[in-house]
Amino acid sequence: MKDFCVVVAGEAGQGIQTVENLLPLILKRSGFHVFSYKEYMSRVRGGSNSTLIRVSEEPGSAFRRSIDLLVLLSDDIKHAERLASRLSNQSVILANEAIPLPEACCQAPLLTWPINHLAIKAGHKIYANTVACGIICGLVGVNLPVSRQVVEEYFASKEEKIRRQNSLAFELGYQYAEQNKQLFPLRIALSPKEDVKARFLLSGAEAVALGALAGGCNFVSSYPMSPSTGVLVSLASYSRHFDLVVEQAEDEISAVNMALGAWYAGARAMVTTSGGGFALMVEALSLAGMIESPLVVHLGQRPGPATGLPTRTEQADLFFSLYSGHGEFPRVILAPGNIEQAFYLTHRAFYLADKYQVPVIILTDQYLLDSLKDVAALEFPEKIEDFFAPTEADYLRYKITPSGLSPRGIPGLGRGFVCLDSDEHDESGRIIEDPLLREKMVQKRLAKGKLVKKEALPPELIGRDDARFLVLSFGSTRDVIGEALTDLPSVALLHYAQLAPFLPPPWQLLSRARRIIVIEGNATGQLRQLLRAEAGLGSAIPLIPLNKYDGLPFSVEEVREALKKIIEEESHA
Amino acid sequence: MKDFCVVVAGEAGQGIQTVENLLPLILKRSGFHVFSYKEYMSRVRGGSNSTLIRVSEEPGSAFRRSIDLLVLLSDDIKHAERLASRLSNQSVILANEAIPLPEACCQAPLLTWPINHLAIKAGHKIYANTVACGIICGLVGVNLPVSRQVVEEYFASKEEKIRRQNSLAFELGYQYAEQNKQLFPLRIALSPKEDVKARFLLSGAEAVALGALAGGCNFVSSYPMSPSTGVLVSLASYSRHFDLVVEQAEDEISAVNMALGAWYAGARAMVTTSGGGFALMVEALSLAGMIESPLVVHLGQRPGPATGLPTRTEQADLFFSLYSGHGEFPRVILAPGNIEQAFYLTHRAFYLADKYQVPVIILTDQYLLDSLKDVAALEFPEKIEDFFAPTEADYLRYKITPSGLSPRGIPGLGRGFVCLDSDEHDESGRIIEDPLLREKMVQKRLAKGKLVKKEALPPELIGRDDARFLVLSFGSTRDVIGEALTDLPSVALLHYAQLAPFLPPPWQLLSRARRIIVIEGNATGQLRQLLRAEAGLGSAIPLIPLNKYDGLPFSVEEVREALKKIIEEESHA
Amino acid sequence: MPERAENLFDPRPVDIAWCPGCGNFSLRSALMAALSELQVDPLKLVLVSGIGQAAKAPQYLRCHYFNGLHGRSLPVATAIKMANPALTVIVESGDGCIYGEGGNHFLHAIRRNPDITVIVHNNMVYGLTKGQASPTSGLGFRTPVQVWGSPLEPFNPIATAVALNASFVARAFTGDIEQTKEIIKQAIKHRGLAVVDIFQPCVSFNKINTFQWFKENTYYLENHEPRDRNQAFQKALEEKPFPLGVFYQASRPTIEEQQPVYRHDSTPLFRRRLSLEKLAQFIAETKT
Amino acid sequence: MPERAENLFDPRPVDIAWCPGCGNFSLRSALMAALSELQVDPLKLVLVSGIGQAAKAPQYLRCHYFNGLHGRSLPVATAIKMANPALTVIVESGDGCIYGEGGNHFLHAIRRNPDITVIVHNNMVYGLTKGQASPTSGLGFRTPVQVWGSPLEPFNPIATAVALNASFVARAFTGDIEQTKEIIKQAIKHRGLAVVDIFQPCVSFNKINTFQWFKENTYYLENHEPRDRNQAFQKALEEKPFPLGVFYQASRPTIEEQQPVYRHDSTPLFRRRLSLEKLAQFIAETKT
Ligand SMILES: Cc1ncc(C[n+]2csc(CCOP(=O)(O)OP(=O)(O)O)c2C)c(N)n1
Ligand SMILES: Cc1ncc(C[n+]2csc(CCOP(=O)(O)OP(=O)(O)O)c2C)c(N)n1
Ligand code: SF4
Ligand code: SF4
Ligand SMILES: [Mg+2]
Ligand SMILES: [Mg+2]
Repeated sequence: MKDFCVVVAGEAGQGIQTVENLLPLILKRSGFHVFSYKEYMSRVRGGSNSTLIRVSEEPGSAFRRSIDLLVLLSDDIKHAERLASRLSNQSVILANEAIPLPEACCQAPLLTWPINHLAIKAGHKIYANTVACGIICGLVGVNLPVSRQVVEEYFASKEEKIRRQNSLAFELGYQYAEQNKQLFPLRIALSPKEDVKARFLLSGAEAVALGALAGGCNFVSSYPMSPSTGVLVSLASYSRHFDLVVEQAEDEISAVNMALGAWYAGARAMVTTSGGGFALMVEALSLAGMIESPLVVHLGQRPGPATGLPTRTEQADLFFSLYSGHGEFPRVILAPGNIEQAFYLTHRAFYLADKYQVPVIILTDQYLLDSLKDVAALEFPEKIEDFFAPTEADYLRYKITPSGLSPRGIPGLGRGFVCLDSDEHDESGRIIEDPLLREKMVQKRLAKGKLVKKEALPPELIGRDDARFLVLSFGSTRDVIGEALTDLPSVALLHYAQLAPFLPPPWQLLSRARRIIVIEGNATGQLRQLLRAEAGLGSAIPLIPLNKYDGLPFSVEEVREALKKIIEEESHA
Repeated sequence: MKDFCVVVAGEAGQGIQTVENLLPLILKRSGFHVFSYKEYMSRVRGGSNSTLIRVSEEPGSAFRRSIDLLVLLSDDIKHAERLASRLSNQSVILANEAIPLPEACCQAPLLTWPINHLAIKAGHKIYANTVACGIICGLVGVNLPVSRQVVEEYFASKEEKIRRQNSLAFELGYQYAEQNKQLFPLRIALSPKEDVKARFLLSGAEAVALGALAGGCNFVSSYPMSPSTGVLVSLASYSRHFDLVVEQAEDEISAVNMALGAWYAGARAMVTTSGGGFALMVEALSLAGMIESPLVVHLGQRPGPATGLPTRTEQADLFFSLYSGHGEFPRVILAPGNIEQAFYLTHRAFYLADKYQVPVIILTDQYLLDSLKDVAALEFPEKIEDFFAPTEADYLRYKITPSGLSPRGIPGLGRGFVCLDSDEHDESGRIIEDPLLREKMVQKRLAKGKLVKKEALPPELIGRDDARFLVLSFGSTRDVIGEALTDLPSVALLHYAQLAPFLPPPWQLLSRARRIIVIEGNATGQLRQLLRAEAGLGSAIPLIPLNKYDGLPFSVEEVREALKKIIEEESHA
Repeated sequence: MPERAENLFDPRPVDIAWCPGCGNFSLRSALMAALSELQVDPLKLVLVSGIGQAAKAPQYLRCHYFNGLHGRSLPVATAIKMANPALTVIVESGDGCIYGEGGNHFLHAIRRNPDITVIVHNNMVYGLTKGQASPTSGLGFRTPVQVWGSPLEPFNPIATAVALNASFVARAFTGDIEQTKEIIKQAIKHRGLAVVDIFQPCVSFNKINTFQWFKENTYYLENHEPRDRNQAFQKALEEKPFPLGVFYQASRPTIEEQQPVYRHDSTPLFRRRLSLEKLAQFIAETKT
Repeated sequence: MPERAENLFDPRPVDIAWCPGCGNFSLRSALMAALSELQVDPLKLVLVSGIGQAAKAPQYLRCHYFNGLHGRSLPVATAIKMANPALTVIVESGDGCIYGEGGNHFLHAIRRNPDITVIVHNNMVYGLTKGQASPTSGLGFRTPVQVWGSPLEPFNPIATAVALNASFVARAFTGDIEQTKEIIKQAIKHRGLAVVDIFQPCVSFNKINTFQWFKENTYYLENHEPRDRNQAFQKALEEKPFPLGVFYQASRPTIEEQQPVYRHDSTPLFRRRLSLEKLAQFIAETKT
């Protein structure tokens, strides 16, 4: 087994978060590639949460449905019940005691190892989570000294007793697993690789936050909202090390208006939110369009409408981000395909926002934000460029220029006045109602859309350029589809990491494809509709939809199965 | 001259509003068809405002650019300057004294009549507006006793002196015009028609407000915002006569959440707003989608982005209304083509919202709302139907049914509990996170979209069904284009009064058309894009755009000219 | 024998998503007891909430509820009361929901004075989103977002409500179910908008304002004249210990009773329907 | 000779869109005089406003301005001050804008206490949208929307600001340019958020609260101790006549001075740039 997928499940409050943070770090430091994703409920205690950890010899993993090992931290059968469909006779369930498993899980052998007993031995039942970490590390066969060090580091800020007992719990779990490995039905034969150790272990949320720093972000004003809060929390913690103003606003309206005020005064500001919070920001998005202010909005999608499923994933806010805000103005929408892109596109967002004086939306989702994996290197910008400039006494904020771009001044730098008006205005920023001037100003603003299009990222082709089956997708599905394709040489993926301005798919690819499949995490097929509207797709060759909207991410398996079915049907056609 | 177009211009505060209200009423009561439209600035005093009044023998007029008679209430030349491009040597300018006209207006003869003198004679200079009304009525030759009566009615609530002096001012103006008619260069030969007298004189705003009443509206919560405030003001005045709760909210968020609370408790609620206010409502729009609440939103468009041009017109919020709100849920968008449709579609909005438990947006604009005309009859609903029902003890608000529709109960009617949740929920309205149930609930909500599509209004064909030139448009442009077409038998108009759910244009029409022109009051061509996305248009035959975004409405003349050019080009092609 | 709910407002067993030890449980008990003792008819009772841990409360009661958007419970509740004054309407939500996201509605709902009860679970933290500062968090409160400690003046809901001339302003503490119940009863009985801010320890995310802390830092008002607005304000400024009880009460007309539609006829809107004949006649009379 | 502006803040002739006789003109004069006397550098001055008649004010001054959305001036101004504490930041907008649409920001900006001045043109009406009730409109105020007269308790900005512990709270009346100027000067000099509510007659839409009415219904505070919060509250409740002057003043740290970025270094953000090397190193150290 070169790819080991373990899920640890239990109730909120049982310390799954420790597993989630500790295990990947140990595994990566020991030289294993690791990917993790958390599935958790919108509650603080109880319910049923789980974290998935994939350990593999290959980098760049994605969400797999099928579970090799399920570790239950609780004897409540609801956890196994919830995950039953992802277990098979190839899976193993590890629990503290013989619990009456739901029928659906019965294929998978149940192994009872004394998790709680070991925890109590270490000092308290609550260390069951750390014992579980030890067991998993023992099974994978990670380097024990490395593990010990990580465990110590991880609990370093706790009081001595807790530190000691956690270390012991880990040790006991590790030893137990080592000693009983022969009883474990699966053969995990993963070999560590030296180069993994130097890789960065990052969550999607951290990648966005670090990307913001790489874009020069020095002001973040936001209101907490799952799943975007991780970005705010990460930035807040970075404020210990970098010059960064972090302000929790009273509401999202305040947050985004603060960001505009900050840009006006020369800062580089971002807000982070989810759909419901973004809904409250769209008036200000339109304001950014009118006053030609840069703005960076991170929009972490979750299933809607309304409060929906706060801690689950979906890709249903594409149209909302594309068309929200009254009136017409250009905008940029970037949708990172994975954690590396989350870093890269977030600093790019700052660059584009500043250079073209437009709002930029970074469209992620809970799946991307709450995933964690090791990445080789991060693509930094060459430099952090500021596009504002000192003003002269005759400065005109909205000077009409051939390109549509007027030099952006800021108050306190230069001899001119920087005057912004949310009403239609003249070059100086003063309110006007003249139809001819209005027309010019509309044209000026929209002209920037054409400029920024010149720097738009084309969709990325993964696979052969003469593939018979072409998949189109956007955002966080990139690596899941990418992995599904490794077995399917006749399929290629054309992945959109930028949705606005939108570049149509190259016609060569389209013309060679027998079937075009659009995979997206929503019910109505928004990318599909966009492809129709922007590229005229769907009239000649129909677009085959593959949609998911149950709150869970696409899995490698379900994408692979669906594509196989399409390939098969085509061969019969 | 069977169609007389007079514009009265002056500063805000000079009583143009009196002209606007008084003159159409006199004209209509005298048996003339009348259309009026106001162009005013976003200020209370000063600036340059004007009102256009078209008097004609035919019903159903629309905005005409070219002015027959320009009456200046002020000797500031800025008014003539602003309107210069709409004057020709066929026009007459009437002013109090010989003012130095801007060169651009010089073609039009200037007539100086002693407006101020007559006003002073009547009691005060401020009666210049009433004198002007009298003059215009004298020129048109309206029935004097009718006029007198309307003037008296109009000022009835004022104190005796003001009443008397206004009557006198009107009389003096009327007499002066009658006596000096032969000096007036234009021959106005309009004959009154008896049947006009019984017609209703309505503004767009009044039509929406009355339509709301006809839909059973009994609760309106809103925040003032041009150009939608007229609807709120009208409803407030109707609350003297009908059972209607009118609440001015602290902000638009409150307004729309109040409306949802009111529907929940069994009321029939509406909000009225413009783009910027609507932006603040989109979170609640998504809530309406999730809790499956009826909701009626009147969105009176004005030019954006942001504050834009508060008192001008545009059609740029089509996409915003179509795609706003996070997550996916069905909605209805109705865009009345004229004042009659504003009445009809507003009560239809209540019917559809209630029946299908969806939000309905009525998309108008400043042009439609601030126009006034006489209409023959209004299309009433057969009855005002309530779709809620008494509940049983085992009532489930979100019962899954084959159609997707669950019977809507209200608290206090029946023995069941009515429980709404903005989170994803089960049939009883309690929060859930189960993926399978989530999927079902998404399907249930979206199924209603298919149901409501069955009652969607198809686009309306005006003209021959084998026209060589087909114009597509939506909303308030209907009658302007309609009038432009009267001279152009080879052109037909396919007008959309419903944008969502959207019915594609009949292919027979499309296939017969040599040229397809899309006329819309925005810069980016939103209807054009919708036609591409929803009907695949634009790939075979290109869509010729005719857009306007300077804040002014399309005029009959400019539409006619543009179409003529297209016809001509085609004949050369 | 089927399990029987002890209290009329206790639904059949539900999975309550709160943490063991959370003050919300006591608040729920106090509310259910208050409702029972006042003999409120569950079928005439509407609970309105926003989003948050506190805002889940209506889900755990037998009643009608509208569990709407974060911050937006007050306009919803006001409109329900205006559309049907016969209903008993109670808002229940968190300090973040009502004083943070919903602050503007707090100001203006108090000005409107609908006859509703507003119960604020004040745990001085954002619970559901895992522990950021709320408007009532103390100066220097540290969280993963407020890594340097919150620098904002804590919001004083009692003083603000008194400044707004709220017609009933009280504070309770979940540590005393009996008194909390009594205060809630008074609030429900009060005619007009009643603000009840309830100290509620959050065991998971507020390690400063714990049960013990609240116990040590509160006392009950005595010899206090709740009709005296200035005295109420003075008391409202007191901190550590914070007074509990009814700070202020005033008689003010409610928004619903001032609606012209209800002046002569209290029939709720849903039982009235506009006459299309009357409308046609109105148009004919006024628009020709 | 070219026309010369009398005051440094008076731009070359502009078309002022206010109605003749409007109180806004006096307020503008008072503000310009205050700025001159305080020798504020126009190039360091930022005016922030929302939308409304009052909110047009910055357009008629020589200064930087951010004329943003209706109701949203306070977060913009707060952020400007936090991004560049060297600027003098003044918010100027209407009663509807700041207390109505922007009410939540009023609450929370006061809690933050940035060193800005908030001038509210209080004409007790919505001017720009042609005369609907504003939060400060009196009970029974009739308008085309409030056809039955407003039934809402008028918002008392002074009492509310005192309840929120605003660090400076004052009221002025445009009828007295000299005193208005003095109060504005104190407000600008004050370190922290200064609320200045200014009675301003709207000649077009408020026929109740006219110049005469304000004149007859106001008086200047005397022997008042602005450091006494309870006394300030008592005075804030006084009506007809309404006291004018400084009600309350307190020393509170500002939000910007509490930002870690400014603790040891007052350089505005725009003059600092993150080092990509440091970032790369940080990532290498913390994420491997
Ligand atoms: C518009 C919007 N913004 C943010 C959120 C995320 N959110 C949900 S609950 C909550 C705060 C909860 O705090 P509080 O109201 O004090 O309730 P508690 O959980 O402490 O009981 C937040 C920020 C949301 N659901 N909607
Ligand atoms: C979101 C939004 N809602 C409504 C409006 C319309 N609007 C513009 S100004 C205004 C009220 C103005 O009143 P106030 O703030 O008191 O200023 P005044 O005109 O009286 O000086 C309103 C409602 C708007 N521009 N934006
Ligand atoms: S997080 Fe806090 S408030 Fe929420 S249930 Fe747990 S203890 Fe209670
Ligand atoms: S409407 Fe009122 S506030 Fe506005 S300028 Fe005129 S008088 Fe002043
Ligand atoms: Mg809380
Ligand atoms: Mg005002």
